[in-house]
Amino acid sequence: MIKILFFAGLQEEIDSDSLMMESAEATVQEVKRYVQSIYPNVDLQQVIAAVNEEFSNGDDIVKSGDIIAFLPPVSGG
Amino acid sequence: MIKILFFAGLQEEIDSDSLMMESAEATVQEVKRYVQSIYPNVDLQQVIAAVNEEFSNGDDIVKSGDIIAFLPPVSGG
Amino acid sequence: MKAELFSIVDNPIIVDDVIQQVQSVNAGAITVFIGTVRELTNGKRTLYLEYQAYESMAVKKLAEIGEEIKSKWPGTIAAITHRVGRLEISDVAVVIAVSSPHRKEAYEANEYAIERIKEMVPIWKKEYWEDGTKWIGDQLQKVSYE
Amino acid sequence: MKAELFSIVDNPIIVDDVIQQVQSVNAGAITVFIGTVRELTNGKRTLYLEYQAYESMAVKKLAEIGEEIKSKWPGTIAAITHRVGRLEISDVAVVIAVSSPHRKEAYEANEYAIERIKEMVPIWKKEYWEDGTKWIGDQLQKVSYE
Repeated sequence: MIKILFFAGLQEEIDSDSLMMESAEATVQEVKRYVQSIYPNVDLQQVIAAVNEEFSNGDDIVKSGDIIAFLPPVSGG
Repeated sequence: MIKILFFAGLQEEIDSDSLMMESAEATVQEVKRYVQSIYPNVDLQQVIAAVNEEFSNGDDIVKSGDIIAFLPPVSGG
Repeated sequence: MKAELFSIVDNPIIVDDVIQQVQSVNAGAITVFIGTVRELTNGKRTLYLEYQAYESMAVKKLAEIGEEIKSKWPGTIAAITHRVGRLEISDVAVVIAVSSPHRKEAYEANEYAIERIKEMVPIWKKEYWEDGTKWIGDQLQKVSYE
Repeated sequence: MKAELFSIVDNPIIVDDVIQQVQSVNAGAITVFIGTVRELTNGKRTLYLEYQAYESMAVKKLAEIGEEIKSKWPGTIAAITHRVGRLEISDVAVVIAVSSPHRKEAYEANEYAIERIKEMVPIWKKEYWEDGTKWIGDQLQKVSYE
């Protein structure tokens, strides 16, 4: 089980702050595609992913028990 | 009468915070020479003068009723 | 009851508490940055704000900024507190305090801290105006995804 | 009972009082500089300090610095309080607060203020060490006499 977290505008669009993915292992990009498949209307283009509280790349591996957070785009400081 | 003020180390050396000079008008340099004549051992070389709370030059005129302050040298911030 | 040097709180920040955390007999200078809620931005009136953080990660990133500062400016001590939840106009959203033997380092390290917060700390704010709302991040999100 | 924006005091400075003076609904950033009495300077231990000011001139010069800041960084508000008399280690000697809609100006104006204080405000400090004393100025005394 991989735990997926959503924040800010993304959390509001999805109307939930988290989601579980039944998978032993997946790349960040695979998790993203999974979220996109469940919420097809949500724009994840600009989203940054953090795996276990560290910024990550699309190729990074997420394992069961990990927490992946989707950090939505922002429009400046 | 011109009022002369001393501060910090200069005030301690002179052992007084002020001095009156019986003069209707004098340049800053003349006031300085007057102080030097009364306190020959005090080093006024590095001293800055302020006339009525404004920094002044040696040629500036001090009139009776004015206050001239001798601001001692300092050794950094 | 010494508070954490780097924290996310949901109640009003006492500026002096953050300053106390960096005090030291070796400090000759303390710089403080206070980010407050401003009423007007580009002529548009804000009614209030709501801050949200990915709290555990935000605290970790704040502490990382503290480590960066310690290694870039040896002898400095930094403390950062960021508030989340609903904030009214003039409320304090973030306080950064840096102490240092000398002032130059205290200014530099403080400004570095707020820049890094906006780059790498997962905190967002939602602006509430009379005619709508919008989520705006503190992050510049220089890290690109994919 | 609004205190003066620029003042010399002979009792402890409440940092928060100085901050309050620059608060504004237009402020998004407040920077604060706190000059404290440091124990060690170049390895030498300070026991305590004594500050002396040419008070009326010092207040006037502090206000001039405030005017300079207002014209260089429009929209900023500055307040400066400097303490005189005997100060112990860690005591606050000077507090500079600057508010601004945006942070960059608040940092710049604050650092400008402390530099100008050291250049043109007639305040001196006397260091008391175990083996002696010495008057040291806040002024750089760039103005030359004669």
